[in-house]
Amino acid sequence: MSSVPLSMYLMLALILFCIGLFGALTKKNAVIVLISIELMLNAVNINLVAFSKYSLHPGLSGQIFTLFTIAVAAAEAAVGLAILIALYRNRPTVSVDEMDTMKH
Amino acid sequence: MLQNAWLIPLFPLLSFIVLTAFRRHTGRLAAVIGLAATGASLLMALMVFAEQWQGNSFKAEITWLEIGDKIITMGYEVNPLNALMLVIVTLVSFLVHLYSKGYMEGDSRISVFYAYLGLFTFAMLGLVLSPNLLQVYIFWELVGLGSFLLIGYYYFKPEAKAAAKKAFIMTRIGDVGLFIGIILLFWQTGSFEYDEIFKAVANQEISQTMITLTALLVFVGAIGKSGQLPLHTWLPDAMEGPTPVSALIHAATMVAAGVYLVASAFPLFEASQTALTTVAAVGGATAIFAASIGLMQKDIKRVLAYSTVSQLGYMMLALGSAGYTAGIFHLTTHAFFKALLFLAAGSVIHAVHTQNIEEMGGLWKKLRLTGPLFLIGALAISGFPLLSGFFSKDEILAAVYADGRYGLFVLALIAAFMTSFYMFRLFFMVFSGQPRSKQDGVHESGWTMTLPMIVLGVLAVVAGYVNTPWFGTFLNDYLAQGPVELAHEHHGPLWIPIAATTVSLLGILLAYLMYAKKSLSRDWLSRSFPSVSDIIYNKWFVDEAYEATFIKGTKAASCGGTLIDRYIVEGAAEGTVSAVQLLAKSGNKVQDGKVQTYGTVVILGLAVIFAVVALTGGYFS
Amino acid sequence: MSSMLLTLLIFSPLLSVLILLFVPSDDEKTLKMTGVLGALLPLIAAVTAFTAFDTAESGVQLEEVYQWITYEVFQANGELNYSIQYHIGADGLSMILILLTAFIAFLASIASFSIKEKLKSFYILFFILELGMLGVFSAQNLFLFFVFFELTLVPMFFLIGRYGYLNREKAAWSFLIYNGIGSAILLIAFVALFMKSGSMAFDQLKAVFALPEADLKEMYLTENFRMGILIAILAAFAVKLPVVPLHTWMLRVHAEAHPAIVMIHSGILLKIGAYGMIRFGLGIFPEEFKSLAGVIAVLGVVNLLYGAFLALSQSDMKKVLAYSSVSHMGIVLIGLAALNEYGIQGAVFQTVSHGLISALLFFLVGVLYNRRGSSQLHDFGGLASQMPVAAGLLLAGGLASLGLPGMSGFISEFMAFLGLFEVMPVTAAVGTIGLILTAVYVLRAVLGVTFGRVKREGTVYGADMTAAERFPAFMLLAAIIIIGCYPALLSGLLGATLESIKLGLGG
Amino acid sequence: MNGDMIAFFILALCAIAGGVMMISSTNVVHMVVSLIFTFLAVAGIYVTLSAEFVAGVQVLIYSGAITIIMLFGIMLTRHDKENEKKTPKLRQFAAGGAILVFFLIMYGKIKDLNFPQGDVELHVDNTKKIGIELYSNYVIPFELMSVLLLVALIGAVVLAKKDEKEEGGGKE
Repeated sequence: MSSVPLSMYLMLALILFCIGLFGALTKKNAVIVLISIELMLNAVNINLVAFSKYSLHPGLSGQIFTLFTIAVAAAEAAVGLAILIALYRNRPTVSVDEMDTMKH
Repeated sequence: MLQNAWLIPLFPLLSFIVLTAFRRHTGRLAAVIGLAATGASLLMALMVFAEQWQGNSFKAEITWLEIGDKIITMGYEVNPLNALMLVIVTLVSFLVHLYSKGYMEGDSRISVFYAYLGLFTFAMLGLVLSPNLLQVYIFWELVGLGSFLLIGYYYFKPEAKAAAKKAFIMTRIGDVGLFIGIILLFWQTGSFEYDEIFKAVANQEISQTMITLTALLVFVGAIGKSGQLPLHTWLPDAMEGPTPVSALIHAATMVAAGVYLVASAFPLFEASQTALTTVAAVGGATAIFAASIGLMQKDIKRVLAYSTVSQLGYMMLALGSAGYTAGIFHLTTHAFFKALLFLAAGSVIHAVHTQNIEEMGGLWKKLRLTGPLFLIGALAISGFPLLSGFFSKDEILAAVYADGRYGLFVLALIAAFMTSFYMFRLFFMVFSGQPRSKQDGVHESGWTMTLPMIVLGVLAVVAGYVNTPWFGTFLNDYLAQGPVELAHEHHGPLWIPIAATTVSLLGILLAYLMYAKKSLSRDWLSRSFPSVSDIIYNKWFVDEAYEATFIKGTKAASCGGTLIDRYIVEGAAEGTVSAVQLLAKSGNKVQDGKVQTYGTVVILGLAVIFAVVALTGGYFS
Repeated sequence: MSSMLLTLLIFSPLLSVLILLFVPSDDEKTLKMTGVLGALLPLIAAVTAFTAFDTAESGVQLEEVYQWITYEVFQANGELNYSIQYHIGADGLSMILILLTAFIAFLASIASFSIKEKLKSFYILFFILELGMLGVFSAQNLFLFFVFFELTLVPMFFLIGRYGYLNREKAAWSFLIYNGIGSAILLIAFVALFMKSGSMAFDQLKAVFALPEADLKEMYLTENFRMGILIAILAAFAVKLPVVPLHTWMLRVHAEAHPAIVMIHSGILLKIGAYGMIRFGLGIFPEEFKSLAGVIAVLGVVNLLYGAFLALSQSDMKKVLAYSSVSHMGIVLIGLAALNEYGIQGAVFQTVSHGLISALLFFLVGVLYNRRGSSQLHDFGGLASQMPVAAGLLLAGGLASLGLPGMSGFISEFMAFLGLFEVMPVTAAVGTIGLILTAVYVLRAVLGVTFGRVKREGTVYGADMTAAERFPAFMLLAAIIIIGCYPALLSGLLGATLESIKLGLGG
Repeated sequence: MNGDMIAFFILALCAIAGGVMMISSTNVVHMVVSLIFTFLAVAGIYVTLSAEFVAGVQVLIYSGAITIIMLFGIMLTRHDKENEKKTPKLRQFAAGGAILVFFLIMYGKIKDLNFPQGDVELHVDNTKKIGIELYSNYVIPFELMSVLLLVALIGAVVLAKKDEKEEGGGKE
């Protein structure tokens, strides 16, 4: 059986999550922002799978939850990109900084 | 009868209520209502006095307020001292009511005047009947209210307004002293009752310092009410009120309340030598100080007012010298002859319509009744032999001499000299010589005005015989029955009355030479010592000094406070507001519509919360 | 039926609100009548409640308890059952203030006749306000208290902002912000208390904090925690009272709001501050309150003197009265700081007496303002000649305010100082200077208006007070004099309640 | 240091390296490619965690589908470097700082966290077991998920479709 401690997995997930978060907050390009969000979701998935193995009540729930997350992530990616395209058509840019209609 | 003594103050109260409620409808009836009420009070007071004379005392109380385990009562008490005071107050009040009917004739607000008089009489009688200090304080203030209202009776005159305000505030300063004194006594003895307090003092349950302190604080109250130094300035100004009011309140009754208070709390004072000395010293100083001012005043009522202050100082001096009877005795005689003098002065003013004595003169022939009556009063106050003032003054001088404060004794003698001088200066200037201004239609007043003067004139002559070294000391024996077992009799050496008489006769003589015969120049003093006369003429600049210090100081503090309020307190609030606005503006910048900025702020907030929780360990840990 | 008495009393103004909804807003006469009758209703209910009240009993009476909100919380030290009840009742203190509220609200409804516009919404807000005030005084748990407390803020905000004078909106905002901050602090304190002790009912809280020190430690109710909560509560009510330097909002409200509103505000709403301090400060944290007594006494004296000094140089009558309120509230603090029966009774008397006196004075100022269009002192003078009744009432009110014996103000001043002299004679002695200053500023203002000559020729002020104006004024004056002459009326009601507070203080 | 550990470290290193490359790269296509790298490494991690099925799904969906969608997105939009302004420094620092604090605190909290490994044999018949679970316990969420995907599909099509009228209006 695996001898890698749980904290290692959590640490990896944490690092990936932080990278994704940083990207989502600082990158200009909307596509990259979406990709960063995918990275964050991945980090969460690692946690879920890790906990499904290492926990007081191990079981498949974590893995199944991960599957659902992946499905939602796929849907999100599709819709997100569709919105992006729609936006791009109105205003030919993908820079997040110029999407500030919320201000008005 | 004694049980029903509580009715005595109620008649004037009733008159006050009726006259206030039916102000519009009473009209000329007002005087009748007032007279009926005070007449009833006078009758009852006489009956009470008669019964009391046989040696009965009475005290009744009801619970007024319960606080915790302490019960504060209200009630009334009849003892020798206050039975006497009852008669004096009701008598003078009745006479003044009668006199006012003539004097105030034609005033449209006559019913208000009588209502105020009723209120005052009620309060004064209540004060006299009070068995405990709290009740004394309550009526003490109400008396002040009556005085305030009557001084301000001519409300449209700015002087009257100022005088009323001054009277209230100056006496209020004294009252606060009394207030503190009463409270301290309560905490020392657990009661407001005279009896309990005296018992505690006698049993030495209170420390000596506390006795002195409370006695002095009570005395501060008396200083305010009786116009003693340094709170005397309101009393001369109070002459802005109608003259009958001056006679009743500012000569005979209210201002004597201070003396009465010290007398009724006498055991407290006697337990502290310091307190007695203070009382005597203040009294003596006031006596000569006020007398000196009286020498140069030009307003007939102001001369009398300073004379009142001076005579009250005399009474205080007597009490301070342990001359209990002497003080009360002088209070009684003074009530009569000073009321007489004021009423006579009112009669003069009524006749000539001026108060300035420089404009009077030669009235002796025109006012055939007022003139002699004024003379009787002046003689009585000067201590002319065989008149009432002679005996009471003699008593005071004997008491002071016996007490051994020879400095004060000399002061008292000088004051006596000044008294007779200024009284006769007044008399000669008003009645002798030729008129100094045009006087048309000067005639004697009607019977309502002269009758009270005659009654008081008679009393001013005979009142002295209640306590003389020759016929017996009735008053002393009478007062000795009271709870205050301190009515000492002082028989000074024979030379004292002789000296006093000589001094006052000298004063009369000097006045005669200066103002009637004019063989001495009237203004040698102002010519030879201009600065001295200037100081005296301006009343020692006391008012000005107060103006410059206390009033200016208070005003400055008030303005300073306003500035603090506006700029510091309000400024702090405004500062907070602008700080918040600044914060809001900078927060506004974050709301730039960009998702990533919002996200950053959210993460920042999360980080802060995490940091706080991690560092402090959380609220519930 | 009698068990519902207090609820009926509190919610009786709602009936008038309902009726008012159906009255057309231009029918002034009906509106006024509904307003007055509607305000009479709670007064009748309050008097009925008073007759059902047993003055000899010390506890809370006329109690009503219904379960309201319940939930459970798991905590480290086990399961805690939180429950909030609808719990109202009245002890002597509450009863007095309820009566005062109903009385002054009734008179204020008459005083509102001078409002010409938006009368309908005025009365609706007015009755909601009255509901809140009655509720505040009869609530028996923190939650209910807070709900009613907030309920007074909102209508008051609109009443100030819509019906006042020139700068009324600013005044309304000041009111809302200061009081909002106050109630936020209060809310935090209440919630903290609730979370730690698991109860919101006054009597349970009282019982909890009377436990021995060790038990309190067990519940994490440390000394610091208790002191912190007490200070928070006192601070919240200090805004309401108000205590210097948190008083500026009150000046604005008094200067800008309509007189009828100021009557209510100065007469009752300020008293919530005093009530809160007594109920929560003294009632729940007696021990901690004791250790703060010195500070409170000093604050009281500062309030007294500060208000008095500033009242001295104001040129606006309303400002004079506002500062005099600051000054008089100092006496409440002085009485509380004494921590004996005398002082506390004095403080309660002062709340009642100042309620009546300031209502009277503000009402009169309103009457004068209607006549003259100004409340500046220099616009007045010689009132006595043209409006003798108004002048007489103003003088009487002024005298009551400066503590003339025979009127209610004296009793409260006297008892508060009597109490404080026992424990802190020097502080109290400094405070007595305030008594002199009070006389000075009251006379300055009152004599300035009534005495002297009329500033302009002719009939400047118009007719003397009408019957509708005289009625509230004379009622108030009568109440002032009755309490002043026979204070046992009030103290009888209070006696038993004070006894229980005294027990809390440990003798 | 056994085999598991070695495998974990290599995979973790790949994942983190991919992430860092994605962040630091300037070319959009490079970014996506480095992300594929990460996704694959994560799939490997799943395998070490006895989740073969999830690993497979990860490869199919993330490395396959989502990456392709992203590439399409990139191709359909314009990306001139000159046009791109720099992110404000302040925000970058604020975000970086906040994330650092977050990281450190979380690190402190999970550093010593360890649960004993359960004795359930997750890797045995993993796919079968997941299938059984999905169609028994989780059947409702599963069906809901299909609805979600359908909605997303239709939504994406509607959003991305060229709207003739709007185009003609020329309105912002």
